[in-house]
Amino acid sequence: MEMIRAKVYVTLKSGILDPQGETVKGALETLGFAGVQDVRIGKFMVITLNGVGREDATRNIEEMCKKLLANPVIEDYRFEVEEA
Amino acid sequence: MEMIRAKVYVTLKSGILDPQGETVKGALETLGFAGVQDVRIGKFMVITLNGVGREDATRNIEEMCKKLLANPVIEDYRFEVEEA
Amino acid sequence: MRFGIIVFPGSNCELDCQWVLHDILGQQAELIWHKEQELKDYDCLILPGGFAHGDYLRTGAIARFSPIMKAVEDHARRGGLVMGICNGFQILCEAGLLPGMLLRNTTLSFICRQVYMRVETTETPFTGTCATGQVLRVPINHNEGRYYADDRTLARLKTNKQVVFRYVTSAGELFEKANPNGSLDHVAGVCNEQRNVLGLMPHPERAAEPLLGSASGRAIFESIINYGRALSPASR
Amino acid sequence: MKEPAITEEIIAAHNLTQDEYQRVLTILGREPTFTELGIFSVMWSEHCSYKSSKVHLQHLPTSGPRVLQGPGENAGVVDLGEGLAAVFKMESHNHPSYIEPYQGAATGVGGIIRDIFTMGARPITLLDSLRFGPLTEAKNRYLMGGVVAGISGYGNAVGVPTVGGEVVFAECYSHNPLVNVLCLGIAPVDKLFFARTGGIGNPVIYVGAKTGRDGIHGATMASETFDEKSEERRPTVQVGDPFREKLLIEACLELMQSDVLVGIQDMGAAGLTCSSCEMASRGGTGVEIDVQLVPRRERGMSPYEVMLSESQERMLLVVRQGTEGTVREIFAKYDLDAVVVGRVTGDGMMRVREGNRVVASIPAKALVDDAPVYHRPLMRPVWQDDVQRLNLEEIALPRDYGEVLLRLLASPTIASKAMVWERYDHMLFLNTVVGPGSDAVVLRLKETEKGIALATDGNGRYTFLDPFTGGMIAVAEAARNVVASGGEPVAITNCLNFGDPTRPEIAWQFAEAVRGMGAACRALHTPVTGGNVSLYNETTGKAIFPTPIIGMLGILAHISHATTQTWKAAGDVVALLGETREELGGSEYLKVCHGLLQGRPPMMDLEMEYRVQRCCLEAIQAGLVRSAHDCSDGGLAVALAEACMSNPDRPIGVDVSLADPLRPDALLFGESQSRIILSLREADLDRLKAIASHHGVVVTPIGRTGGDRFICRGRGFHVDLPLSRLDRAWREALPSYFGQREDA
Ligand SMILES: Nc1ncnc2c1ncn2[C@@H]1O[C@H](COP(=O)(O)OP(=O)(O)O)[C@@H](O)[C@H]1O
Ligand SMILES: [Mg+2]
Repeated sequence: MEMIRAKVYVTLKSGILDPQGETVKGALETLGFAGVQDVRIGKFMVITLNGVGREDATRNIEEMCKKLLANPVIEDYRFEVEEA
Repeated sequence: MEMIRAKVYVTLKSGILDPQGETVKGALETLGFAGVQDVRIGKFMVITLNGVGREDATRNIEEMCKKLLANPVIEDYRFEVEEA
Repeated sequence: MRFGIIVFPGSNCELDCQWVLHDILGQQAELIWHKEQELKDYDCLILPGGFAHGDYLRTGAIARFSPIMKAVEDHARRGGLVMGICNGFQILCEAGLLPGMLLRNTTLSFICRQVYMRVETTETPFTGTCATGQVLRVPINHNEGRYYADDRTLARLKTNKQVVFRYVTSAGELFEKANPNGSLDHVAGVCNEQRNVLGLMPHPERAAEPLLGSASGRAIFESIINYGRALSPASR
Repeated sequence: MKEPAITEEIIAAHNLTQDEYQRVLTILGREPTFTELGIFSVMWSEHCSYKSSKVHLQHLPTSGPRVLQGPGENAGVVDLGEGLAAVFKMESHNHPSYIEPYQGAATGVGGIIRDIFTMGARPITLLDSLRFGPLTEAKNRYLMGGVVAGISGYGNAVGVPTVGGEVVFAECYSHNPLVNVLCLGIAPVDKLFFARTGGIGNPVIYVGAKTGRDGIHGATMASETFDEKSEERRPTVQVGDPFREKLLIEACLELMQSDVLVGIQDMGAAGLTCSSCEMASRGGTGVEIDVQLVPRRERGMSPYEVMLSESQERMLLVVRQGTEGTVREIFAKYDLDAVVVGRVTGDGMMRVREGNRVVASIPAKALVDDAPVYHRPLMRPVWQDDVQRLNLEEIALPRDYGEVLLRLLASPTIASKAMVWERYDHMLFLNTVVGPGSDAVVLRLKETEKGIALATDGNGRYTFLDPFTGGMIAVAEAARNVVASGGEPVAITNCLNFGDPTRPEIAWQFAEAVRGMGAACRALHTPVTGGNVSLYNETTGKAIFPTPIIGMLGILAHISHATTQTWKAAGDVVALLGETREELGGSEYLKVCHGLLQGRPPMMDLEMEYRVQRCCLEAIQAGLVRSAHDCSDGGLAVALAEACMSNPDRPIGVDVSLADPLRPDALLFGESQSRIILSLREADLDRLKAIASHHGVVVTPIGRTGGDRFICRGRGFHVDLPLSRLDRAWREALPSYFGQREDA
């Protein structure tokens, strides 16, 4: 069975304050970058699975996100599964 | 001029220990997920630009990454620019 | 001696450094807001601990662009003394004034407690009155204190004796359990090649009075003062 | 934007009863607008109005020679002498911490800090008093991990050290953890600030973070019990920004140095609504706010949302006319917004406009003062007698007392909390003379010879078994901890965590516990300067233990009186102040070893308590005492073991003989009150005896320090264990639950 690579994107739900993003936005402006409207900072995780079929992998990753990788109270998640 | 959305991915250079990734891997195993080979955790930033053309935006984002968003000693970056 | 203490937004150890330098050791010590562009002629600049810009993005990443940093670099280039403590160390690394980087503790948690560090070289203005191998009991207080440098950099640091402090046991041994945050080679503090810029994660200002549990961090401030006195014996 | 019409459903969704709605109609003389309804509902929520608790709280003693400000302001103020004042208060953030432990705890820390610097004080210390369900459940580990990380993340970054606190575990907190945080600040006595409006025409200035839709109706949420639906309320979670708050502290303290500020109030629960109308009602004026001027983070917010938002890190200022520029300049230094959003008016109305349109117009004084007050029916629970019944003859004596001691030391409530406090910066500001790990925290007051001591305490199990006694003991134990550390107890703040007050048994628990607290505060001369009430701590009809938490402030006449609980040298005499009775009711021992939550809590004789405390303090001040430790959870044996181990760099053993003719388990593990263990030089023993006899207190030499074993013998028992075994049990217990991190 092949290796599977999943890319998981975890982002703050819209409307939830992102102090880090706000601060980075301010820093970019101070550095002279014009037109920065918004910065939101989330997580990008790369998970490598071995010996799991693509379908199982997809189901597993979904469950991992729900259980552990994202905090459903304040975060959304999205992921892609590909053969590595 | 349109709105531009840039997605920036910042990851730890390979070879640099990622204790958070390791811990998540361990936690996933404890939760009973089989076949987890590796977990690496990086950052996913979404930057919205306004009033900047696509080409300028690309140049700007590149520069933001070099200057601020990633530290070349420990991190790699990659980004995509799209119309929002 | 004249000390200048740089205050970034989110710094929080500036008053403690001032207390030790001024009230305990009787030196001049002024606070300097990070938006200043020029520095008076200070003998030694301190970048204190804290959370500049909330530690957002990466520790020290935003602070290195503060207006004052240009003047700090000039001061260092001219051979002036600069000491970064904790967050100050992180800022100096981001600014490229010191080699390497500080990453998240391997424990993945913030740690505030006493540790022991060993003086690895006395050939710096910051350790001149210490003995090589002397063990200091000084607290750490950080989330990102794991020192990292690539192999080439680390080799160079060793050749040049730029590793100034290492985490050790109370008896001075390099045991794994004495390394609180997973630092490469137990590194607790390094200096630049010219030896006038020091960064360290432990807080010597928190170990300057017996009433608070340890006075062994004083040796670092006293070394600086001693160095200054030796440079210009008449004026000090 | 059109506001919804007021229907029965909408009124009910705002948690206003029919009677309360009638009251609104009377005050307004018409139907409220939607925004007005929102304003009434948050102002009249339990959290803001204290409508169920007021009638009981008013019996607490609130004045004394050192009290400069009692309850009613943002925080209490105590005179420390030398021109300095201590400003302190405790707040709960229980419900938000259950929903999102990290952010709930973090914003709790942020909120209480604002209460302190609002009054002109620099916040210098935090203490956190936490209650969780058993760590054997993953959910409780997740909650504890998140809460501790949140306090650490916010407190450290905002630059206020967390120097002490407590963590206690019991089943009843499983679905309802308690997160109570105390903050203390120091201010010059002549530079205190209050929530006032001053003269008509004064500008009202909004400073700090922008407003988003955060926590809308958080204040009403905190006054509801949990049910399955709570999960759906999640999107209102507020996120804390300690960096912004740090800037806000510095900017506000800098502004207070100048002469422009008339009044200041933080925006906490009920945000802009509460801060503006409370300032107006205290100032006896009106206030007018234009929501269009309020800095916003999100698009399309309605006046209702702006007024009710609980976005963090915001303050409302009233300044002298013409000084707006000074304010703007100071806040610009810190890159913070400072925007004039309204002005003080003379008509006594709280008026909210959106541009030219008036969306709310309410008499400010009536909104605050005419809030409903309830005399809820009280009833002693029918099961109270049952739980108090305890026949010691039915309790089998343990076979191995050493084994019991090890089990108690490993019980999470008693075990070392180093794993928690090492995550908190507890040294910042160089004041921490006695840090976490002793009876109370001691901070020096720089530039004086004095110190202050602080402790938090509150035993929910005792209060459950007997609320009156539980209330007394909470105060007495907090005071005893302060005394054992060398401080003279002077005043308290408190957090009262209880269930649903509309249930007569809960209302009775509340009334009794407050009565007990009041009695103890009078007897010990420690008036109440403020506090916080958190009701509706229950999930699906099951209430937590009634849990009053006391934050006790003490003063050390000289910092050299600072005393810790650990032995200082081998060969010292160990002496017990006070007497041990055959009391096991409500003990940790009964719970851990017999699975029993039963009996009456240990009895509390306030007069004897006071004498023991005076005796201990006098002995400390006379320089006789090398260590002092009060006996609480786990009794004498646990207290002795802690005195051996709690300095990790220097464990010292003990050899003790106990002669009392009691059941060995009661003697070793019973939790009789009013006892303190002292160690002293042999040569000082006679002087200690003289002081004790002067105070009418029994002092019993029971053994000596030294060696590397814990030896404790008496009739029918002989415990002899190497310290290393005790130490391992005690130190490794908490970390062992967190071996595998689940909160990454
Ligand atoms: N959450 C916490 N934060 C900081 N310190 C804590 C915390 N929990 C416990 N401590 C510290 O641990 C020590 C022991 O706590 P505790 O068992 O409650 O003491 P005691 O039995 O004297 O009341 C105290 O010094 C207290 O300050
Ligand atoms: Mg106690």
